[in-house]
Amino acid sequence: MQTSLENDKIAELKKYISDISGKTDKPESYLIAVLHRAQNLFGYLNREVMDEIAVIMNIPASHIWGVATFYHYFKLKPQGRHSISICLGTACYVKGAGNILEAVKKELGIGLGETTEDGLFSLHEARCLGACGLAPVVMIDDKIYGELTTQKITEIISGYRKSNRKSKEG
Amino acid sequence: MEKKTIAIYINDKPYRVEPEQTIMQAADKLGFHIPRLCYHPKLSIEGACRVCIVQVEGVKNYVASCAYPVSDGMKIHTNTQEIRRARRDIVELILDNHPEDCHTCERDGNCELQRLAYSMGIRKRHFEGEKKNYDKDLSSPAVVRDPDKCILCGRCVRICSEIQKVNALRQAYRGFKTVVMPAYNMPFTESVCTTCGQCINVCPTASFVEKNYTQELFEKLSDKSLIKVAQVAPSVRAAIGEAFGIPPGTAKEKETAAALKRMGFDYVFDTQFSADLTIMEEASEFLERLQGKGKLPMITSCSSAWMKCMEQFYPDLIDNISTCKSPMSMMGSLLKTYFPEKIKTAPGKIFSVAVMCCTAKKYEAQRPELKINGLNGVDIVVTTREAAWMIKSAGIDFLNIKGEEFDHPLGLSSGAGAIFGTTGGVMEAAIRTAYELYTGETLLDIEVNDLRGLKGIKEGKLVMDGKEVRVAVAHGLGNACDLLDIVRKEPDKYHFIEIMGCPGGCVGGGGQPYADANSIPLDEDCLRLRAKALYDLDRSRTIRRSHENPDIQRVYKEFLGRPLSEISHKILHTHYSKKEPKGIIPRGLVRAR
Amino acid sequence: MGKNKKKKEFVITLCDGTACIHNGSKEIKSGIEKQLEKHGISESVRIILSGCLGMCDKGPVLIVNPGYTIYGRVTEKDIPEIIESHIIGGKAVSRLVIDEDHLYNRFFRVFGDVGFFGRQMRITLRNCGIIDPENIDDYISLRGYEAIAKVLSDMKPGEVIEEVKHSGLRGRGGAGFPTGLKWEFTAGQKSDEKYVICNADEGDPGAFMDRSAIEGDPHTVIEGMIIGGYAVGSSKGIIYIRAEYPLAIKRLEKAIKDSRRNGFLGENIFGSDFSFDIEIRLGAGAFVCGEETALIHSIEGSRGMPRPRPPYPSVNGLFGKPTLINNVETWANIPVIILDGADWFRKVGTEKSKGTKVFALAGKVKNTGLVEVPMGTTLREIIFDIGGGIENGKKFKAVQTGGPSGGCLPEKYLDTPIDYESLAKAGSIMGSGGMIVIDEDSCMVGIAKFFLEFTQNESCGKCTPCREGTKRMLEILTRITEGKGEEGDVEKLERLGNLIKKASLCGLGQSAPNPVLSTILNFREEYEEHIKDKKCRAGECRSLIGYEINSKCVGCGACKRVCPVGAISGTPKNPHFIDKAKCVKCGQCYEVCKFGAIDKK
Amino acid sequence: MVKPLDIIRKKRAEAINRIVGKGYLSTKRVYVGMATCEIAAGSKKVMEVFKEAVNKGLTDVYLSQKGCAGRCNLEPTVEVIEEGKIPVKYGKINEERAREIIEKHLKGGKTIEEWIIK
Repeated sequence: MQTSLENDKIAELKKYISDISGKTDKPESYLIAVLHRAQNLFGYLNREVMDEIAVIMNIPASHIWGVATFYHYFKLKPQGRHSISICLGTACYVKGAGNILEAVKKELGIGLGETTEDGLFSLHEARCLGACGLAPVVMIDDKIYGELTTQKITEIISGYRKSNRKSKEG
Repeated sequence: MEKKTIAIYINDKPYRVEPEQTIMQAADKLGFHIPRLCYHPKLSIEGACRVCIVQVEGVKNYVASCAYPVSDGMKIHTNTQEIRRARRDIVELILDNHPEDCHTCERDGNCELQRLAYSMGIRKRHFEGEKKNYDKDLSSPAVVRDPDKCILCGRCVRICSEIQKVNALRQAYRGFKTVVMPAYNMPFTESVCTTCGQCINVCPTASFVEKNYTQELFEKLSDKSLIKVAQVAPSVRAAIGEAFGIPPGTAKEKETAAALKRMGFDYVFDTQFSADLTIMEEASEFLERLQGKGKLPMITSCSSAWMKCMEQFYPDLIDNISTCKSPMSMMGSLLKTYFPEKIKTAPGKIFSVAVMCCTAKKYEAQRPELKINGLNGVDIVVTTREAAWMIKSAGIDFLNIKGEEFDHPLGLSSGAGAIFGTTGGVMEAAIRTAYELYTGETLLDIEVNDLRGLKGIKEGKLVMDGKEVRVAVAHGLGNACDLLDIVRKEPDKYHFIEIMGCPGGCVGGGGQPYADANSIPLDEDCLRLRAKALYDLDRSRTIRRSHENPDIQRVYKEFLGRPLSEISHKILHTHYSKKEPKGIIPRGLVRAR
Repeated sequence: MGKNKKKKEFVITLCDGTACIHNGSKEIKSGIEKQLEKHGISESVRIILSGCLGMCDKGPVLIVNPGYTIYGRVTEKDIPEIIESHIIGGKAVSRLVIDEDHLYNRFFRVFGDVGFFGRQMRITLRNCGIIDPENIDDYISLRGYEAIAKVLSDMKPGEVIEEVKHSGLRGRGGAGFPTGLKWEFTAGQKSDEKYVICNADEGDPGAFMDRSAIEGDPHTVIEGMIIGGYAVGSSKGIIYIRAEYPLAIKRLEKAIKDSRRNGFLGENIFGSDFSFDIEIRLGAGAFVCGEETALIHSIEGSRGMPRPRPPYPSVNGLFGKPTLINNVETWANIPVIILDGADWFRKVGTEKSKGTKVFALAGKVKNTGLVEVPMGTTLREIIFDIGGGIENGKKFKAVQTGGPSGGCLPEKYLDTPIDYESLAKAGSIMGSGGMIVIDEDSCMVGIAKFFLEFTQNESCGKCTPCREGTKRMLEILTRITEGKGEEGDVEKLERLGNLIKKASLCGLGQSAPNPVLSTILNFREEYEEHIKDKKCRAGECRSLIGYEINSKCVGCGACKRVCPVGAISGTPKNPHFIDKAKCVKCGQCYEVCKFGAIDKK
Repeated sequence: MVKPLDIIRKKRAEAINRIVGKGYLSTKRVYVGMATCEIAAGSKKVMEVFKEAVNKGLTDVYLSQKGCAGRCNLEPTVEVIEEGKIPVKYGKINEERAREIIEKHLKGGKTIEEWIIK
């Protein structure tokens, strides 16, 4: 079953690329858009997907690798179920984002760019989420939590843990 | 007509220069050598190292002279105390993130960074801190990558993408963590790297070097139970002198043979001999194909980097490739068959060494399909650089050595064998023989000037008995790819194509001596002079056509029978297969950054 | 009652431009003050002076807020009537009201929020917060797409460029290059294809003007780009936007679609022979892509590494074609300049910096938010009048402008009028508009380190000074904050900083040392304290602080319970003690103590 | 050829008509801030409350969204513009407060002073 799903995704990616190629004489310039799409489909950019893109788009794999590693947005490893982004923008920094980061690291037992062993959380830094008025803020998946204290964020994380346990049991 | 000029001032002195050039170009012509590192005249402008900065009045920041155009009235300062200090600090910053192992580094004494640091007068260090720390990639039989020594000038990336168009290398990650690597940081040997070694040629440090076999070879040379046999590629003799301070352009043929014998080789043979042999087989194969037996255009197969490139990127053209082994491997085959028979010994006793201008030959020597009765035709390949080092290390006075002839029965070569080492040479040699085999008449005007020189793709026409034969020649994998893209579109355009993987052909191989302090790697003048040394050798020979070589005639008489005979096919020909290393892709777009 | 009184609060903004002073605005001010005193309502009316409001021909001008009633050609004699009728009676004096039909006016008519908005002048953000950004009708109803219609009806491309040049508009992305000149260069290139790019890769940590502008009023940017395309002869526009802004992207996509459907984008716009379309390209998390050439490489599908200039993008840009790149805020000014005219626009601002600038005001300030003020407004006005001053009664220490490329300015620069030149003179930059207020609780070495960490992390790695130099600077700063600073470290920072500034390839490197150099310039003593005395006066550098229990301790034991390493000892109701050897300086005791009995030293 | 300026004038008239058609001329207009920052502060839920009220029969109210006006620390913001009155802008509105605004202000005609941004 797993494989057929993957094949579906590959097919979708192929279609995305061929749609682009139909619209432009410079399809290779859409590499970043294609990588966005691929990450969207597969959760991260693995080597097989990048190889596939290389062949379809006729772009050297080394180039794709160079691009994928250049941009922080692209993830090269499987990600946890929830992505926690600690905003380290200036406003958050002066309001103590550093302490929030330390607390989260301690709580999860992982560093930036890492994923917890249970596969539940991945930890990232963000440079300004544009919610400076609520500083310090943390984004979990696409929800923003603002005006945090170390205690609040720990509670929020345990909340996620709990609801996950529940959904598992349920 | 007088050329338009503009006025510029360098260090307060007025000069008139042509417009539309960079400050560096103008300064070079006026005798101001601005220090530089990432710049290479054949590659796109990177502007990354910032070593070539100068001050321009009215411009707030320093400008990179390699990239900044001159303009009328521009006042440039190349050597103020301020700019000297800035440059020195920049080079210091590079050193701060570079291993301090000059004494044990392969490029000690031959390193651009070392020379630069010396010329900057760096005597103290101020900013030491964390250094990069990565593993060396020793996976490839030919090229070693050591990211710790990389200073990120990007020359390797540019030559690999712009000149060779292989795109094996790219900068990955960013900032302080930037590393030059193949896709997915996979081992070199699994990547699309063709092992051409041009990255080594242009690397200013020892971040890229060939896999060094010199110690292993010294071991074997002292093994009394083996019969040690060397073969020497044509372009080795055209360049080895440079490693000893002799200016480019002088062939050191007999000196090389003499030095290798003194080093401990029992026999020193000539790859030019097997080049002649290659011509016999290849010309015959071509004529067969011309008569309808096999695909046209036929494409030469001497260049190992090109073979890997073709198998990866042009597998659709496999049937167009000549089945002939390269001269090195033909020699290897004879060394494990004909030669032991001749001296009445077991093939396994023969230790076969090839001295090559080429790093890719190290890769070729390991190809399993080239084995002869289970033995490698060539056991070790050393480059011109390694050979020169061994000669020095063994205490042999190369500059004053008395030359010696190559040994028989595999040492005699024609002029045609000599020019194998330069672009167009294989085609020229093949024409000399093919014409005679086809028409039965001797080709008198044997110097084919259309196929000589450093133009990327050269074309020629030959009429044999009223039949027009269209030939083409490309050197450097990038040009080769361009030519083959034409072939893909117009399969009937040419009959015969010669391809050499390196710029200038083998004379520009990845194993040739490093540029000295006053020149740049792959300098075109240097390539031309090396080629000239080979053309001079050709002219100096009384025998200039492969089929006239008496040793060749003898080997056919005694062993092979005739070209394309059964035994020829068995030991001198090979086959190719589509290669798909992991992460490989059809050759794609080429971009500099 | 107190509340009611508050409700009647008014702000009278008095134009204090040269022309209005000439026409007697000083006298009017004292006149108002007298009248207010007479009626005993001085408390509920604030008078503020503003820079030129751009209505010099109708001066002296005063504006009464809320309601944004503009009175023109006011004389001293009119004052009593205005106070009695409007302020007390709630009825405007209609004979003096001038109906300036400037685009930005509507914003203030809607807002009753006088303290915050009274000092502002909303040109770029004129529609932000008052229209539904997802409804093109809202935009059209406020003269949206009239500017491009006007251009296509009456103006030749050259005339458009002249107008933009004449307006004095300068690039709002940071460097302040004259926008009109950029247009002229691009227009002057002969090419079969040209590109117009909107740089929306807002990456400054602490800046969100572009996000807000696009989310609040996407059509303005689109209209600006269409006008730009017409002026320089391009038919293809690209908006390069951060992938981190999904809502902005969504709104842009919708806006482009709606605009196309209305015939404002696409073939033969408004039935003319001018065609122009826009597509969106996403960034992928690289700050350096805000640099023009890096941005171009990114759109081309490559690593976002800058290249040396010249050639400039106006000559050799995207796909090697002439390319016009402006940032979001710059584009948003264009329709205003076209409709209200360059003559009007150039009246706003200072001599060399025209118009307004948007700032993202954040940090330790009461009112955080987005403010748009005329150039020439002082930092003090922004931070204290609009921003309401420092939070929690703390002391102002510095204001950081220009994000990671800018500098930290101490109190003595508070009266610096904001324009490109004055900020540069003070040692900072305008930048794209981040403005972070720093109070006494923040360590300036720590702030410098924070910004350098950012640029070091965002360096593309191409050129040596930026790649290697910022790393070394960061190492030095780190050891200073850890109490391992050495004599001579500040000098090393200066030496490296100046080198990186002058020798780097692109703007990122050239400005990366600014936060460090400006803090050394203005707060050198803090650096010295860290290095020599091993002290951090803000108490932020953990390695340099220690906790002690003072005589206020009542022995409640809260600190003892919370200490994770058992460094606190003591018996109930007796003063406790911290064992410094065991203390890991986590600060939890400090946070938990209700009696102020723990000192951070 | 019809001049572009004439086209846009016509389009503007149409646009205004459409807005009016949606109820713009109601005596009360309610705008909920819906930018990233506002949404982060919880404005989506606030919007839901107002939508629900309108769906459930709250009349004479024109409900719309808008971008960020810049009052970051007071978000989510809700603005009520009432005919003949000075517009008010409420700060830090949550679902509960939204319901109260509906009851007291929109239905009861009384502004809630302590939430108004001054």
